[in-house]
Amino acid sequence: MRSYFGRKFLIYGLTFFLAVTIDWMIPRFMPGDPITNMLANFSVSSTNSNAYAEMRAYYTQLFGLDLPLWQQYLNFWKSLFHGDLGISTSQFPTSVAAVLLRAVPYDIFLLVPGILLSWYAGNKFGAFAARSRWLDNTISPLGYILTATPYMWLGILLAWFFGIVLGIFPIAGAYSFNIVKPTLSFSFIRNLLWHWFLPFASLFLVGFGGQAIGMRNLIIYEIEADYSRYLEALGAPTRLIRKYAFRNAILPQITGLALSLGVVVAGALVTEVVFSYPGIGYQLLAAIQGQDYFLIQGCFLFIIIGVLLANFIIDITYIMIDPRTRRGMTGETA
Amino acid sequence: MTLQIENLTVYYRTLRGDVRALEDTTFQVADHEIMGLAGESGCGKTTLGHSLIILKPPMKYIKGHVALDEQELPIHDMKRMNPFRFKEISLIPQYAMNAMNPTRKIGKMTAELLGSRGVNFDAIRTELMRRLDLVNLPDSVLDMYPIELSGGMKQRMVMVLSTLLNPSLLIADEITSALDVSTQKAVAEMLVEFRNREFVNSMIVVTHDMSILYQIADSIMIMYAGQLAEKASTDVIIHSPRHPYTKLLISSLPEVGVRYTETKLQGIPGKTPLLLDPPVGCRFRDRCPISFEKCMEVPPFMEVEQDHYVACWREF
Amino acid sequence: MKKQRNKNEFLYFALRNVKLLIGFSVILLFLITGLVGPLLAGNEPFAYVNPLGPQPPSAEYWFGTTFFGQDVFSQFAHGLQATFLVGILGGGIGTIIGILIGFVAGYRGGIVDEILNVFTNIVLVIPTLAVLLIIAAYFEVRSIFSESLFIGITAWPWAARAIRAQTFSLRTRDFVDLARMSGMKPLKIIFQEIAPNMMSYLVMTFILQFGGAILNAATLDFIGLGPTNAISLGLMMQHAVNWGALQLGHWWWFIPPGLAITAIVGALYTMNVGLDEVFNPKLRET
Amino acid sequence: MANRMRVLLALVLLTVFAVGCSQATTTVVPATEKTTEKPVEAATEKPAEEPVEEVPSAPETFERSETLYVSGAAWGPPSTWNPFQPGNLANTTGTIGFVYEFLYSYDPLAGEFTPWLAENGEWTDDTTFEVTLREGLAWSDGEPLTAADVKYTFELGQQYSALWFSPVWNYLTGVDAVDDTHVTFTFDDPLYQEWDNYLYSLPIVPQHLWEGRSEEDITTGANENPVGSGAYLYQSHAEDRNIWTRNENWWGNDVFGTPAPKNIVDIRTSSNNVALGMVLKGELDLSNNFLPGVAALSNQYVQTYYPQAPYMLSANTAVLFLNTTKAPMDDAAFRRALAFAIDTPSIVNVAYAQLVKAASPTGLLPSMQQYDDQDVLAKLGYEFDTDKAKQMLAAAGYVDTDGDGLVEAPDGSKIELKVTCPSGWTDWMAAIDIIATSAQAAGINIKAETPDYGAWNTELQGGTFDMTLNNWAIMSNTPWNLYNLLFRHPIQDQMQSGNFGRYDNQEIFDLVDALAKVKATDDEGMKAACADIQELMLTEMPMIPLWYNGLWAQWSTSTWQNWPTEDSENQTLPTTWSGYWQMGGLMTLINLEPVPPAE
Repeated sequence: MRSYFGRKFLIYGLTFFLAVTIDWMIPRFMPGDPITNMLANFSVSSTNSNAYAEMRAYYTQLFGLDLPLWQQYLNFWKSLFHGDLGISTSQFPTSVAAVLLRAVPYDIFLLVPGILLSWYAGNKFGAFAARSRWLDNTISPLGYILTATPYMWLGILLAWFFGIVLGIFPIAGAYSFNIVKPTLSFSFIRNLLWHWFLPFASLFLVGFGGQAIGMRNLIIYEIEADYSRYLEALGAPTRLIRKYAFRNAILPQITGLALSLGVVVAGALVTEVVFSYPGIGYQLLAAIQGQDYFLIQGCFLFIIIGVLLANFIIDITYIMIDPRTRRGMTGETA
Repeated sequence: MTLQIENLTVYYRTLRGDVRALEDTTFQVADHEIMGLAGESGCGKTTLGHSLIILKPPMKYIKGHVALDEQELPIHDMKRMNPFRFKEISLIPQYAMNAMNPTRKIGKMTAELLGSRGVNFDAIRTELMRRLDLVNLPDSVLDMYPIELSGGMKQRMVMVLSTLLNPSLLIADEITSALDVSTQKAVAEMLVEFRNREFVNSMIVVTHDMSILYQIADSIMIMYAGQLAEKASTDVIIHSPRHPYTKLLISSLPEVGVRYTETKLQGIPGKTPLLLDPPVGCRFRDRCPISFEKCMEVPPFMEVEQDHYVACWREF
Repeated sequence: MKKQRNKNEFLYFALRNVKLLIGFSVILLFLITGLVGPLLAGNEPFAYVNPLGPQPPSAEYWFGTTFFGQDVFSQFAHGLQATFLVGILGGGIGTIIGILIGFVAGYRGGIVDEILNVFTNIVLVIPTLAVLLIIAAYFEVRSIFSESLFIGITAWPWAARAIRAQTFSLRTRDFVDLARMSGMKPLKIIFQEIAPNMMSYLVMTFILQFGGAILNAATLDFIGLGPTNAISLGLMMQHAVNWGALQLGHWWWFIPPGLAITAIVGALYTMNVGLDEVFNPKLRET
Repeated sequence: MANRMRVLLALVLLTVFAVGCSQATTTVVPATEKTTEKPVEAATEKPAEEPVEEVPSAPETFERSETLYVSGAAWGPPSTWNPFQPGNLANTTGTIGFVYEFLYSYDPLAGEFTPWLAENGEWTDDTTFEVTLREGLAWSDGEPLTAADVKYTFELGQQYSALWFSPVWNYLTGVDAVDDTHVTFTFDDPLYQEWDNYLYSLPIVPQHLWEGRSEEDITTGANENPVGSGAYLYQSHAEDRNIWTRNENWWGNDVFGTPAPKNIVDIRTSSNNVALGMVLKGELDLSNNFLPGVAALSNQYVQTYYPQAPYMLSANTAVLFLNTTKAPMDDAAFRRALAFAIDTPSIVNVAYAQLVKAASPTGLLPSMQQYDDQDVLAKLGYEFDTDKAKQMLAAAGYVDTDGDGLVEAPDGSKIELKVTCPSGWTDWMAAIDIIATSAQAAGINIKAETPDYGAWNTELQGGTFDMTLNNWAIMSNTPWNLYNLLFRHPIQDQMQSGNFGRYDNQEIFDLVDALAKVKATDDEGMKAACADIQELMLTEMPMIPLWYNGLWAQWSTSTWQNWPTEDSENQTLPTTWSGYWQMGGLMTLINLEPVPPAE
């Protein structure tokens, strides 16, 4: 168990180190100069070159880009541990950390239910589809279609149909634009949920399809496993056999969930763009459009940390649920 | 008579036609008899064992009757067969190591299995404990997951589980092949013990391992290419077999106790016939040193002495 | 019994597997459209052929015209080519890297396996899209080839893992032992003894990578990091969205590319399950 | 175990919902505090805001009939309310114009200056400009706005060279607050044309709140909860919105009238596509997004300034810059031939579906057309004419020698050029496609390419491009503004703000400098100076003005009416873009009327 955790932590540590290093490279090795690009956004039609040079020098110093690279790298780690991710250029002078901290709750709000509910419902649906060949041939295709749908395409169709044609859901924002101030009132929360629903639904549906297919495939294999055959030979009813198959298929599905996180996160990014939903994806796109490398950097880092954290939680959950690892037997979870 | 089998024929359905894995089999297993079933792999012994308890595709029932304790077994009907499974006829599978759900505590799994067959776990718990004790398993195994048990423990657990409802017939399929020699011996002895204590009435022990049979079987039946070759008491089969195949088989063993797992018969010219399109008559014909014209007809499985059955024209 | 299985048997089951046939037909239909369509369309994908601007499908313009009066069918057919190209190249690169790493890790075991395993896990955890965003942004001018390359080099980890596990189980089989004892070189063993026995598995891996690459490319295209001077189904969607196709009622511009992606990827997944049933006799039984 | 898992899941979900909700709300509420890195500053300007937050029975939603919903100004989440940060201010439109005000406003449609904070301003001699402020000006915290504030604001530019307006001190020598309402500016060789620009683009800030701030705060601080003198107050903001409320005590209520909307919600959408959806849903009163195809919705869902093409007013000129340091763009004859080869009508009709107008060859906006010299245009103007372009090319020695249908340079070398614009700028991408296609038709081998913005910008400023589009000269009070962009000099390694093609001709630089020094009142002098520039420019053709980008504006009359249109009484700019409030945008709000509720 300890060596198991040791390995995991080593991998997490290395991943984090590598990710942070890649992250650090983003603004420094991009084509074009971040400060030039940032200043290009300032409409400087009546500024003379002197002032421009001064502004340039000022911002270069501000972002520490005048130091030797190794020092910049060390400083990057140092400030990282102080929670300092630099300053956003497109949202100057807001700090990147502040921008991200405001965005993250929306992501949690969207992703966690999206992932968990689609996982839960997808597994149930997949298990149901695997009950018989007839069911499999009639309802499994729904799963294939859903999981093959590009997130943004589905999102835009949902927004168009439910938002514009039927007009029953909003298509932009995290809460209505006529709200004076966000409060913890019931009506505000209802409003939040109302705006949350469509982006959630597009994440949910695609994830649902993938999980359902995964579960269906696993169950089909489990039903053929030795323990199922033994039960059958002893005359156990199909109900019990299916129940066991489901239980055992759940474990690889948990691992599968960890593997699919990257895809879900990608889906969330584009979904937020489609629905103007102010999470990390929305900020990331704004950062890319505004050539804001520091914010891109921050978004990437947050995504990495989020995915690592989720992986860790899934690992722990797996260990808690799988009796084999729980009872101290080491083994690869994933 | 515990088990009476008449003209049982079971094929495997494949693309290129039916594989005639079990042809016209007729034999009996007596009360309290432990019958060993031996033969090369692919001779149909596993097919025979399985068709008695769970005959499902790609296995195909062709004809024949099976009666257990004078009661006809509907082996061709998966559903109607169900009430007999576990209670009247039970199985210790070849894959006993993996036969238990890996994510269920053994006790819970047992309870659920029994519950699903309408047996109250609590009512039978004391008996279960006694039998666990008998096979040297601590009561605590019920609170363990299969992975926490060693191979031998799993094997014994499955033995206890399969026989818990005192079936009339137990089919033990290659139960020792995955175990080391000392464990094999212990397991084999337990089978005898189970019979002696009347947990089971009679047994068919399917195996590659003649030495095990020599140790525990009352009688041995030899199969070749989907047909029965010879059945007699263990002593007779080992010391004075009459069927040419049995003779070759026994003589090819350097000494009793050596396993012949997967090894083909050495020194006998020719190959085992393909069961897709088996030769007419005696299927051992082509390799038989003493074959003659008569062998173009299928020899009957005849009782040539008391309790000694042979299927060879030369013996009649 | 098992030894009697051969290619003919696979073919027999393949031709009777509805999932495989449906999936394959859909792929074939789109592939033919992609290959023949550009010839049928008669218009260049970007040419401003219809002076009336956006028009619904008609006999002249089968899928209608875009906001600018470009032939949607022509774009669709050319876009299909790009989509298949990304799928084959991106999926192919991903599969090849996955196979190499999976084989080596699974066959060599030990410290090599440990290192490759840690490496695989690291790449696995880093979200692909985030990396793709960054790689894509590095390139000033992007082509379908570079896009495929990026997708391929970020998509291989799960394939490597799966193949590693398979190799691991094959490594201890008799025929591999035999080859090893006869002094065969490891690489030769991998490609002559192990690979052929995993062919079905590799084919299925490629199919999944194929579908994944198409979806990844569509996402990249949609957020504006697709090929810079090209047409693909994802770029069509992006253009359609940018020019308010749905809102302005030009559904014929927005629906076909997304539907085609869904159909192609869905068909690939369906094929995959079908193949699974063909290759794995246990799953065939009714 | 199934049950345990279900419970576990439910628990996780519940926590997530709870965390999600509470997080979302609690982080949004004190958003201003979170971004505050200098709490001291927030404290200094806080009092004005406090009462609004404290009212317990405040309504939860804005009254629809009192609220104006707009979009299209912000291209990113709001981040700064510092009136001296021109770039990022776009995301908090209203910081200048609503909160901070100017001495003058300028109406580009009428070409007139209107005194704003100033009551009057005049040149008493060639180097002295005297401003008289209005009586009763006040900051929204109640303090009076005086000449000292004006002096303080201008002098910030003298003190901190990082501020964008510091170059004014190249010719401004002193600012003197004579008394509370009189300011005297003294100059040394003033650029009159530029000075006029400062009058309506330099926001005046309150000395009493800014005095103690550090250089960093002043130049780069976010200035949360801004206190100004204008018609609207900062109410709140979130990632996707800025909310402003009317300043009921605004000094201008009696002078200009009270703006009709009590609240203004400025919405930032992640794409124009979302804005279009909101327009269709009737959730936006005014959208200043570029919505292609809006012509199809015009007069039905939305109204536009012109009921027919071009629908939109013109806002700036899209110019094709040619890199004159590279062959063959270093040849004026080639450049002029290219001007005839480009199919501008198709750009207007196809790429923009008639939402824009073709540009005058002089590049000046329609509002500046009095400075177009008609004689020069008649002699040197150009229009799309492929045949003429071919003739001109042939005459200059550009002929097709290898028979591939494309001309070679006089020295026989192949011509392969690229026209670029940033990837994702969809309308321009369509435009450069048309440029390339039509140039090909005339025999010039040009291909369209769309690099990423960063790469494009590096090429633009470093001068490594072949030809590229740019439109950075915005609507203004003087033609000098455009020509200053086109002929920015001296030529440097990096050309950040104009003359990207590095056209190096002292003669035209002198002409532009001469224009800068013509007094704004000297209309004839300006026309003459412009004519000289235009003649040389059209002869040399160092860049090619192609079309006017529109002042994108589409509005609904469901809640608000009396919008400015071609035929309306009020001719003001219907825009919310930052920097346009003092160019008539605010007057548009003042002229708005609520639609009476249907009986």
